[in-house]
Amino acid sequence: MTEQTTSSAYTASELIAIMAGRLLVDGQIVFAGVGIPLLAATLAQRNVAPKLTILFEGGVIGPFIRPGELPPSTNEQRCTRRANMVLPSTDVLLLLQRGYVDVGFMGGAQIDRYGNLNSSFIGPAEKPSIRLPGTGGGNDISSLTNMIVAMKHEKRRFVEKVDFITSPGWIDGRDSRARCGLPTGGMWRVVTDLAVMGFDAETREMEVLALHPGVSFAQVQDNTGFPLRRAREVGVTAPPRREELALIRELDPDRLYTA
Amino acid sequence: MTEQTTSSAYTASELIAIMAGRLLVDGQIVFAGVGIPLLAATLAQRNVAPKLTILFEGGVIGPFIRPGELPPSTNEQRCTRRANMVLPSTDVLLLLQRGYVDVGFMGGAQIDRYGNLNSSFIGPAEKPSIRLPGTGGGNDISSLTNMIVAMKHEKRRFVEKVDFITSPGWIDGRDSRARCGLPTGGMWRVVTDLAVMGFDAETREMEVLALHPGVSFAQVQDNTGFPLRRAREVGVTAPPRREELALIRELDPDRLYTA
Amino acid sequence: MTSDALVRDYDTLRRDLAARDRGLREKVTTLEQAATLVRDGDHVAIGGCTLSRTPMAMIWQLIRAGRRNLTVSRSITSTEGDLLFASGLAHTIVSSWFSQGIVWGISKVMRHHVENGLAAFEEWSHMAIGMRYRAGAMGVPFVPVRSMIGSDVARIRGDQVKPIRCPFTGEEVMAVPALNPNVALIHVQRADPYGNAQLDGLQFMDIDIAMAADKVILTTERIVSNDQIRRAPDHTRIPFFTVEAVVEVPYGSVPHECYGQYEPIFAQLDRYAALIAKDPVAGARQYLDDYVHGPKDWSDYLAKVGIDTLLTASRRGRVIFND
Amino acid sequence: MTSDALVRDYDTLRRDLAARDRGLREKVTTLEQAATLVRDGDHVAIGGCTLSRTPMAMIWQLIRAGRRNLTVSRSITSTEGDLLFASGLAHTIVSSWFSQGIVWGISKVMRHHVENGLAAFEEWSHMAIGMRYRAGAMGVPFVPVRSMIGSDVARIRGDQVKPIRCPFTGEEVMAVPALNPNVALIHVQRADPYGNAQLDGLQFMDIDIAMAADKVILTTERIVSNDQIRRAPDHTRIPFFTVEAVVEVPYGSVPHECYGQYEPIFAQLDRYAALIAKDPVAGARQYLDDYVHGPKDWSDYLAKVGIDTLLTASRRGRVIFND
Repeated sequence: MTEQTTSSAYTASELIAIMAGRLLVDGQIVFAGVGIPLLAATLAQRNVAPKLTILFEGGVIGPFIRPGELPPSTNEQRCTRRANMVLPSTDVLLLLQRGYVDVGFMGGAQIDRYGNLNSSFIGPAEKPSIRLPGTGGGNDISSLTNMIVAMKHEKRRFVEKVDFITSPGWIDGRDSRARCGLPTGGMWRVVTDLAVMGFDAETREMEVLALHPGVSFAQVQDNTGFPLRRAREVGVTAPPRREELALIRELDPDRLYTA
Repeated sequence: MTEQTTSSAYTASELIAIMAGRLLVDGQIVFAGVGIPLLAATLAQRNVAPKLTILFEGGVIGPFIRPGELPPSTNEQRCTRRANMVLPSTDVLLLLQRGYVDVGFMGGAQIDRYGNLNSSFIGPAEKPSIRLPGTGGGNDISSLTNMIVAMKHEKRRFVEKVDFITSPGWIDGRDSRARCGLPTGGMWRVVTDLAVMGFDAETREMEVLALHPGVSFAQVQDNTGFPLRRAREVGVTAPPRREELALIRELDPDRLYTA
Repeated sequence: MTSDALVRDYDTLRRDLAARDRGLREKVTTLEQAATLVRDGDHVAIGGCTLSRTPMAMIWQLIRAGRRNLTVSRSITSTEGDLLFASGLAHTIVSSWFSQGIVWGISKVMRHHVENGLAAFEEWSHMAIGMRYRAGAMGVPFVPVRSMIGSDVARIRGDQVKPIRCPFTGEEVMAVPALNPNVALIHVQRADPYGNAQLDGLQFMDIDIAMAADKVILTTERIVSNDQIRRAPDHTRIPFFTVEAVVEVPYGSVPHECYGQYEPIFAQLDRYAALIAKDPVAGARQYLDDYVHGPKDWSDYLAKVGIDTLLTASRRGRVIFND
Repeated sequence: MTSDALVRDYDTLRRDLAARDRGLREKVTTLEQAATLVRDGDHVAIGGCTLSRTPMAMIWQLIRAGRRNLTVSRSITSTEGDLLFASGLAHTIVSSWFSQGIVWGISKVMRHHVENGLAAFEEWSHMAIGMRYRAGAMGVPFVPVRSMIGSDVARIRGDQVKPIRCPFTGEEVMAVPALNPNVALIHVQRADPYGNAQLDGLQFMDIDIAMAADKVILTTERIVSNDQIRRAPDHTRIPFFTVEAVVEVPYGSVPHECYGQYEPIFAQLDRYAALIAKDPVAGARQYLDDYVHGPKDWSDYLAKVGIDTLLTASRRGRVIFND
C-alpha cells in the first residue's frame, strides 16, 4: 500500500483534482476543461486509466499534456501535444451530441441544489451586478453528457437556486430535465475540497456521498446554501497519496491552477 | 482571324464541346461533369477564360486536367491534378447551395420542352423498361444553379415530357419552378450538335437561339419531339476553329469522349 | 437498429453508442475476422466513391463469407455494386448513381436486378446522401437542404423526405432524414493499430460515414505507429474510437484506385465489362468464381490481376505527387 | 444585409454572392487597404479562438482606422474583445465566452462595458455559434441542435432560437439561425496571392466562417506561390473565391499565438492584465495609446513588444513540431 498524507500536505485545489481524478474510469472519453479538470484527467490517465481519452473544446482528441506546459485555455497549441487528432471546434462539440463522450468535466462558479451551473450572471441578466465570462462549451457539454464538476465548497457558490442556468443540471429536479427536452446526460458528481456529492436518483437533489478525511457532514452543510441530503451510507475518501500529489506538482509546477 | 473548318473536319461530340465551351465567361465558377462538359470547360479555360474555375462533384476546386489523362469520373485522382483545393464531396455540393457556383454543366440523357432532365428511368419508375444510372449530383446542381446541358440532338432524347424529372429545369414552365420551392438557378442553355437553345423568359419553353453552320431550323425541329420556339433573331454559330479542334484532340487523344 | 425505422430514435442511438468500447486499444485483425462484425440484414455504408478508395478487399471477403440481405449505401456505386447484387450480398443499394462508369455505359447487372425486381436501387441526390450521413454524424434526426425539391427524385422517396418550414424565415425547405449505418467499410492510405486514420486526397463522405456508423471496419494500405499519428494530429481524419477493426490490405481497393497509391486497373475493369456485356448473369457469376471465390486469399487475387498491371497502376498512382 | 434581420433571406443571400468577383485573381494588399473593406455597422466574424490565431493585426488596423458600431462574433473572445469595446469599434460581441483567459480572471473591461450598458455581450453556447456559422456556410436558414435547451442561455435569446419538430421522429429539437457575417477576419500560417489558405493545427470555426461570410480578409504569416498550394490541394482549407484581400503580416496574431509559429506573448498579456486591473477604462485607454495608436506601423508595434520576447515565443511555438 502506498503512503498517505495529511491535510496540511496539500492545497484545496490539489485535493479536488485528486479526488475528481479518481472518479474517472479506464477507457472513458472525457470532455475536459483546463485547470483542475485537465489535471484530474491527466492524473487518472497516468495512474490507472491509460486507455482514457481527453477531449478539448478547441478541437482536440487524446492529447498528452507536457508537465509544466499547461495550456492557458482549451484552445492553444499546448492542448494538441501528442494528440491523436485535431478537428474543428464545432465538430469536437458535435461528438457530445452524437454520444461519443462518457463524461464532461468542468469547473463551476455557482451551483444549485439540482446541479444547475451558473457562469453567466450574478444578479438579474438584464442588469447584472457581475457579468461572468459565460458558457463557453459548458451549456453544450452539460446538455449532452454526464457531468463531473470540480469546485471550491463555499456557501456563496452552493446556492438554493442559481441566478441563471448557464449549464443545465437536473433543472427543477425529478424528471424536469427530460421534460425540458434533454433526454440524455445530467449532473453526476460534484467534487469539492470538502466532499464528493451526487444526486438522488428520484428527486435529483444534491446528496453527500463521501466526506474527505477530517471533514464532518455538518461542516459541508455549513458551507452549503441549501439543505444537503445524505446518501444511505456516507463514505470517507482515502487521503491523497504521495504519488498523486507528486504527479499533480509535476504537471503544475508553477501552481497555475493548484495554488 | 483564325482559320475555320468545315463540318466534315470534326465529330458531333467535338462540335458540341467547342460550342458549349464558348458559352463560358472568364472568372466564372463552373460545376462540371466529366466528358464533354470537362472538355468544354478546359477549352474555355485555356483559350479565353484563364480565371475560370472548374469544380468536380468528387470534391475538387480548380484543377487543370492533364491532356491524355482524362478522369473516368469526377471522383478519381486525375480530377485533382494541380487543383487549388480538395474537400469532402458533400461540401463541394454545398457550394452550390450557398451560391458560389455560376454555372452547372452536364450531359443529358433525355430533356423536355421545359428543360427538365431525366437520367433515372425510361418507362414508369415502378417498372422501368430501362433503369438509368440516376441523378448523381445532377439533381443538386440543376436545383441550385444556372445550367448548361450538352447532348446529342435526337428525337428520342428531346421529348415533350420526360418520363421522370431527375434534374429539374423549368418544371411546367412559367413560374412553376419557383413555386415548387426552387427560387434560384434554372436551365439556361442546351447545346447540341445541331444548335444552341435557350428558354423563353416568360413561358420557359425551349427556343432555338443559334444554328450551327449548315443546319436549318427545320432540321432541328425534325430531331425534336416537341414544337420548338424560335428566338426573335436566330443566329448562326461560327464554325469550330482549328486551334479549338487541336486542343480538344490534345485533351482527348484516345477519343474517349469525342468519338 | 430496427431495420424498418427510417431514423433511429435518439435514446436508442445514444444507448447503442454508450455500449461501444471506446477505449484506446489495438484492433488489428484479419479480413476473415473483420467480416464477422457484419451481420446479415445490416445497413452497410461504403466509403470512397465510384472507382476511388473502394474498400474492395472487405467487400470481397464479405461475399466469400456468404453474408446476405444487406442494405448498402454509397455516394456513387460502381462495379462493387454489381458484385453486391450478383452475389446476393445486398438486396438494396442506396445511392445517387449506379453504373460501372460513364465510359462503360449503363450497368447491365444493375439493370438486370432492378428491372426484374430482384433487388432495389434506391435513388437519392448526391448531396442528400451526404447530408443524411452528416445528420447521422451530428446526432440530429434531420437536416434541411434545398435540393430534391420539385423533382421526381423526391416524389418516389415518398415519406422519406419532407418539407419543413424555417421557424425564422418562414420559407419551406426539404428535410432529409439522418442515416446511421450499422457498419461502415472504409479504405485508407494509413492508419495506426487503434484506428486513427489518415486520408490523402479525395475524402468523399468518409468522415461523416465514420462518425455516423455504429462501427467502422477500416482497411488500410499500411499500418503505421500511433507515434506517427501523434506527430501530425491535424492530418488524422477518422478518430480511433469510431473504429472496431483495422486490417492491413495492400492494394485493398483493386481494381479501383487508391489516391496517390495506384490508379484504377483499367484492364481489369475492361475485362469485367466485356464479361457482363454478353450476359449479365453468367458474366457476373464467372467473374465472382474467377476473382472472388476462386483465389485462396487476397494476394492470390492480386496475382490473378497481375503483378505488371499492379506496378503500372502504382506508377500512375504516384505521379500525382511528382509535380 | 439588413442589419436587423436575424437570418438573411435566401434571395438576398444569393444575390449578394452572385455579385462577388470569384475569378482567380491576385488580392495581395496592405492592412490599410484591407481595412477599407469593412464598413461601419458591419457584422464582422473573427477567426481563431481565445488566444489562438487571432487576426490581431487586422483588428489593430481597424481600430486605428476608426471604424465604429461593428457587431463582432467569435467562438470565444479574449483580449481582442476588450480592445473592440474600449476603442468603440464594436457595440456588440456575440460569443460563448468573454474574458482574457481563465488564469487572469474575469475581464474588467468587459464587465465595465456590459454592466454599465455601454455595450452588449450576446451569449450563445459554443456549439450553437459554430452551428450558426455552419448553417450560414451551407446556405440553409437554420440547423437543428440538441443544446441550449432548458437553459437560461436559450431563454435570454428570446426569438433567436426556436424549438422545431422533426418531421420524421416527431421529437422536438432546437433550431439555431444561420449567421452570414458581412466580413470575416482570419489569420493563417500560409496563403497564396489568390487567397487559397492552409491552416496548421487547430482550425476552430474558421472554415465555416469563411464560407458563410460575404468576404474574407485574410492575414497570413507568409504568402506562398499558387504552385505550392497546387502541390498539396488536400491541405487547402479556405478556397480563394471566398477571399477579398490577402495581407502578409508576420507575427500577425501577437500577443496571441499562431500554431506552430509562436506561443502567446505571456509577458505582454500580463502587462495588459496589470494595466486594466487598476482601472479598466484608463488602463485600456493607455494600452490602446501605447500599442495601437502609438506605433507607426505593425513592425513598430512588434518592436515595442520586444524582439527577445518574440524570439522566445517563436522557439516555444515551433517545439510542437519537434517530437
